[in-house]
Amino acid sequence: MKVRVKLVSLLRDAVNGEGEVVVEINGEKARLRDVLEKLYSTYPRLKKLVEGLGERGLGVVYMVNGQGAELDAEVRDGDLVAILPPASGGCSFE
Amino acid sequence: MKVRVKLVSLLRDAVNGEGEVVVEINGEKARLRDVLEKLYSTYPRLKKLVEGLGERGLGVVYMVNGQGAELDAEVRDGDLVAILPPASGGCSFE
Amino acid sequence: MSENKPIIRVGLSREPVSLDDVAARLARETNGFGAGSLVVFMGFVKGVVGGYKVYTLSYEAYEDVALKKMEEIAREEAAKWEKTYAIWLIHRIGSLKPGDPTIYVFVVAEPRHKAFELASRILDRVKHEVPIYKLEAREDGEYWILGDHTRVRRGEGLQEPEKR
Amino acid sequence: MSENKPIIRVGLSREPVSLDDVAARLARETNGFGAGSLVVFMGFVKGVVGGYKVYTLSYEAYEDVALKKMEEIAREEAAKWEKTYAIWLIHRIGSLKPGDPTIYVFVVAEPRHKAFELASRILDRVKHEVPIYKLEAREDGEYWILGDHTRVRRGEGLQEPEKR
Repeated sequence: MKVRVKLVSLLRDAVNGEGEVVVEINGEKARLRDVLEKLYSTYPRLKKLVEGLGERGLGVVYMVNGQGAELDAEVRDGDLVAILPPASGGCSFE
Repeated sequence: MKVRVKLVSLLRDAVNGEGEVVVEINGEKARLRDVLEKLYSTYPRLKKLVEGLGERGLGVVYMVNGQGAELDAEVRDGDLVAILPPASGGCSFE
Repeated sequence: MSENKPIIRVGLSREPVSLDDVAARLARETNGFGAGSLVVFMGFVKGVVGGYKVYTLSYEAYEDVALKKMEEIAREEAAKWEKTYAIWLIHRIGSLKPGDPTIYVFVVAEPRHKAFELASRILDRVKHEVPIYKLEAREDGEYWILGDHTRVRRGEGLQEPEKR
Repeated sequence: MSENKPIIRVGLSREPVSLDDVAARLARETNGFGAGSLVVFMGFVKGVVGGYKVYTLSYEAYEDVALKKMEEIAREEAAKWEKTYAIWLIHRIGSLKPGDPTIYVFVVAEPRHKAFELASRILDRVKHEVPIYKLEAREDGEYWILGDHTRVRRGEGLQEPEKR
């Protein structure tokens, strides 16, 4: 299965400026955490950034197909995942 | 001496729509109350209106040459008196 | 950077004012001081008041005193908050129709909540302290508006309109 | 008079918006319901931040979610106050220069202090809840802006700018 992952702001810089990257995983579905793990293995700098933001109280929000999602959410072939840092001028959006 | 009296809004209606009336008084100076008394003797409807407004908590403000003035203020030949009801959307201006 | 000295302008106008022109000018003249927040209040004539259709709302000002008082309000309010960059007040005079702008308050200040607070307070003061008078012509007659809530039927002593 | 159903509009725009067009349209469409108070907030790019000169401020949005969230905020806030007649939100995206408008909030509501209150609260919510991101290019480098106050130097992990 293939999942698109949308990245914005400084997270996009951490994947070489690509606004959208494709993550491939074996099987027909997966948990969001598996998608992220795969993504982070390709882009360790992205992982470090996301963790660093969390430590500063700037935790990211995950979305699957435009809806807020937890790490154990189910993700299927063709889904669109987004990793969103806090908005500029704000703290959270869900 | 001659004094001009400026009237606005419903007070102007009470002097037959004239925005400015001239009051003549013997002598070189007078108190504001004398000017008003003379004015009210010519326009008794104006007096009734001013009193009626006062009874409703809409007391008028007197000005001489653009400055707030009390009834015993001195008025001289050529001065401009104004009788101002409360502003529309307000209660007082001094 | 030179020191911030707030822009203060007041006016009475028979014509509508271009919000775009004023906004662009204020943004251009204040961004160099670190300003980024403009609050605008635009009042406009209501088409219906108390259930009655409004035809026109006519404004007259005791002009010299009105302008002096508007400028005084703007200066006093600007002085209360250091990061006030601009206050521009324009009141319309003349006969206006429903939907026509009646008053404009422009405030540039930081942070943004201060700009809202200033604009709101300035508007209240202008409405209460500046000698500007309204005559409302509506389907049930003509009314002078006095103070915050009083309507007096034109030409009939101090008779108030009937409630609908 | 038909029942008041508030006008709700949201948008992301690469171009500036005409305040005059929107204001005239809202005044025209709402005065018949008894509205007469429009509050506008226009944010614009600051020319100086933290003592450093700003060159550009670039906005990007996670567009679908941003629009959905803006509409949700407008609807929720309109529902909180019956005499809300219009809420119109537009956020700019793209690369902007000092003085350029960045965001527009239009609120028509009665009485006027409610219009100020609504505009202020909506603005706060848009800034906090809508996925829109800024990159600030200024004389000491390029910074991503995150959350309320955090600036992160572009391309260097999570390094913050030096205070001036």
